[in-house]
Amino acid sequence: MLNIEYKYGGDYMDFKIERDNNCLIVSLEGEVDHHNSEIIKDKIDDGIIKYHARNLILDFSSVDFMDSSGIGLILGRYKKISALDGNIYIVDNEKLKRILEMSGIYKIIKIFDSLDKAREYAGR
Amino acid sequence: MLNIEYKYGGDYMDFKIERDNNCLIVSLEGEVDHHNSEIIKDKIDDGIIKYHARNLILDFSSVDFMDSSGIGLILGRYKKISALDGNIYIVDNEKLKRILEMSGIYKIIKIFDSLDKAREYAGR
Amino acid sequence: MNNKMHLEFPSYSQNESFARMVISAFVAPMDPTIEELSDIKTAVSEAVTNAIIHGYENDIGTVYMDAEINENKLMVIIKDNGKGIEDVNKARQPLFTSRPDLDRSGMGFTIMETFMDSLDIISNPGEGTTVIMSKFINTKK
Amino acid sequence: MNNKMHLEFPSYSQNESFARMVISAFVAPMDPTIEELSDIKTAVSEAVTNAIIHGYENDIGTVYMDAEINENKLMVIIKDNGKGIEDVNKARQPLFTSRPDLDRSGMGFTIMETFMDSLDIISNPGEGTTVIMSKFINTKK
Ligand SMILES: Nc1ncnc2c1ncn2[C@@H]1O[C@H](COP(=O)(O)OP(=O)(O)O)[C@@H](O)[C@H]1O
Ligand SMILES: Nc1ncnc2c1ncn2[C@@H]1O[C@H](COP(=O)(O)OP(=O)(O)O)[C@@H](O)[C@H]1O
Repeated sequence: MLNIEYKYGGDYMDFKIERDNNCLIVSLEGEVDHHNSEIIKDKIDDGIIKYHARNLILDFSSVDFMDSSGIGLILGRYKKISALDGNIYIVDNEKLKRILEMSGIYKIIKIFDSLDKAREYAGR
Repeated sequence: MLNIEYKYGGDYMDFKIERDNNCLIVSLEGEVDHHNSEIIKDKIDDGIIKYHARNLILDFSSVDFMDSSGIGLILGRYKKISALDGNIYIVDNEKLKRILEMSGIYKIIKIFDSLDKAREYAGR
Repeated sequence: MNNKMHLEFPSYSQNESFARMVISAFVAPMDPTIEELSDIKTAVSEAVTNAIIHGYENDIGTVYMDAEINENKLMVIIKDNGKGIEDVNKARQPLFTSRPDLDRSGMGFTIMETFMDSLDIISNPGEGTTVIMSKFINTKK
Repeated sequence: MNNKMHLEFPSYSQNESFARMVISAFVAPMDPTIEELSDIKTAVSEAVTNAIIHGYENDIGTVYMDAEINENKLMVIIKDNGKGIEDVNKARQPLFTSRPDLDRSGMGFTIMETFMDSLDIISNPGEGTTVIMSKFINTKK
């Protein structure tokens, strides 16, 4: 038995951007597609500048759908933060492993299975 | 937030037919439309004959969608069991009140808000 | 917010639930209440069922569903190329059904009328039936 | 079990999720596993997104989705009348994208190919693009 969730306004996604010292933590929930990626992309980039973030954690642990737009979102942020000599970390989940693997993300970005682990590593 | 449930085989409905003394209890779950009504109609009518049922309880308490095909299903069974000098009782829920009201079902059939109450009444 | 959609499917009865799910997905961005969504699903279910059982009877034909969102107004059009309705006024009456043999209750059009804000029926024998319904969604925003 | 559907909608990006929900509702009677359903949704999302951002770019055009079930085989066709693809073989290569400026990853066709059993692309510059995908669903029955 499967469920489709209708979220407010038809965006099927919630997100939260928090600052934790020099770390920007972006938590996503729901579906990451092109439509939704466009909505959060600029907000993340603004956050990086505004908070002079040196570390960016993208927490996808509560994402239940992601297509290649999510890969584009990750790679785009990777480029931005790398240009600022910062680091990017990803929290994934079982559902996303295949698409992250396929697109080579695991080879260039460090992945964690929980936000706590990512935060601990980033704060070393 | 609303949910759509995909059930096995795309029928979006489960049902159970039980015999309790001279009472036939039909419990429905999910969506009652024309497609699904056609599936259970004959089974209920067979059950009435096979078990010489004098009382028929249609338990709609777990039904979350019903259109006028459900009204037709109820009225058709009402006619069948009345012709056999039997009685029919309905268990409804909040979601179905409007459509049952509109179609005049409350005027001709006794309605209960739980299966236990219907069973108790039928077993007097 | 404006949007529209056009859907065609064969008149198999299992597509009644498919049509309900499509309209649910289409109106979701309007953020309807559970009651509004249930009203729309029920009205669509009635119109699609009619196309399947009355319009095409024992044949398989194509059912057409068009929907449009204009600000907070939803319009849904269900069309078939089936046998059509001789007397639309009579057909609209509560409890009127041409198929009591199929356990029809004759409440379909009454439900569409009650659950939606407007209902128009265009039909001629041999030319099929078009049902046009609209409903305003209370936006909470 | 056989069935088919035809859907048309404007190329608004919010309709990417609408298309995913429609295909999910359509294949539900095939009783796919969660993985199979996720593969189909992802492939449809890629093809519809491409029609929206590459096919129609900054214009709003119509996206067409056809699907057909023949026994345990699903076929999905996504079509646009947009700008078309000059070199389809190049476009199919992993990581190739004409729009790195839009944060595209160039993985769309690769994902469609991997998640479905077959992928065909018919496209000519100025004539739009048609993507034809099929997948067998393991029936447990
Ligand atoms: N699409 C249609 N094609 C042909 N006849 C129709 C159609 N829709 C409705 N009708 C006619 O109108 C009558 C009343 O319809 P309705 O109020 O929905 O009740 P019911 O479906 O229970 O018969 C039907 O019995 C049928 O004769
Ligand atoms: N529907 C389409 N219309 C026009 N061009 C397309 C279409 N689909 C794909 N393309 C072209 O093929 C390229 C590769 O597509 P894809 O593998 O999905 O990657 P991406 O969408 O990330 O660019 C696109 O960058 C685009 O140039």
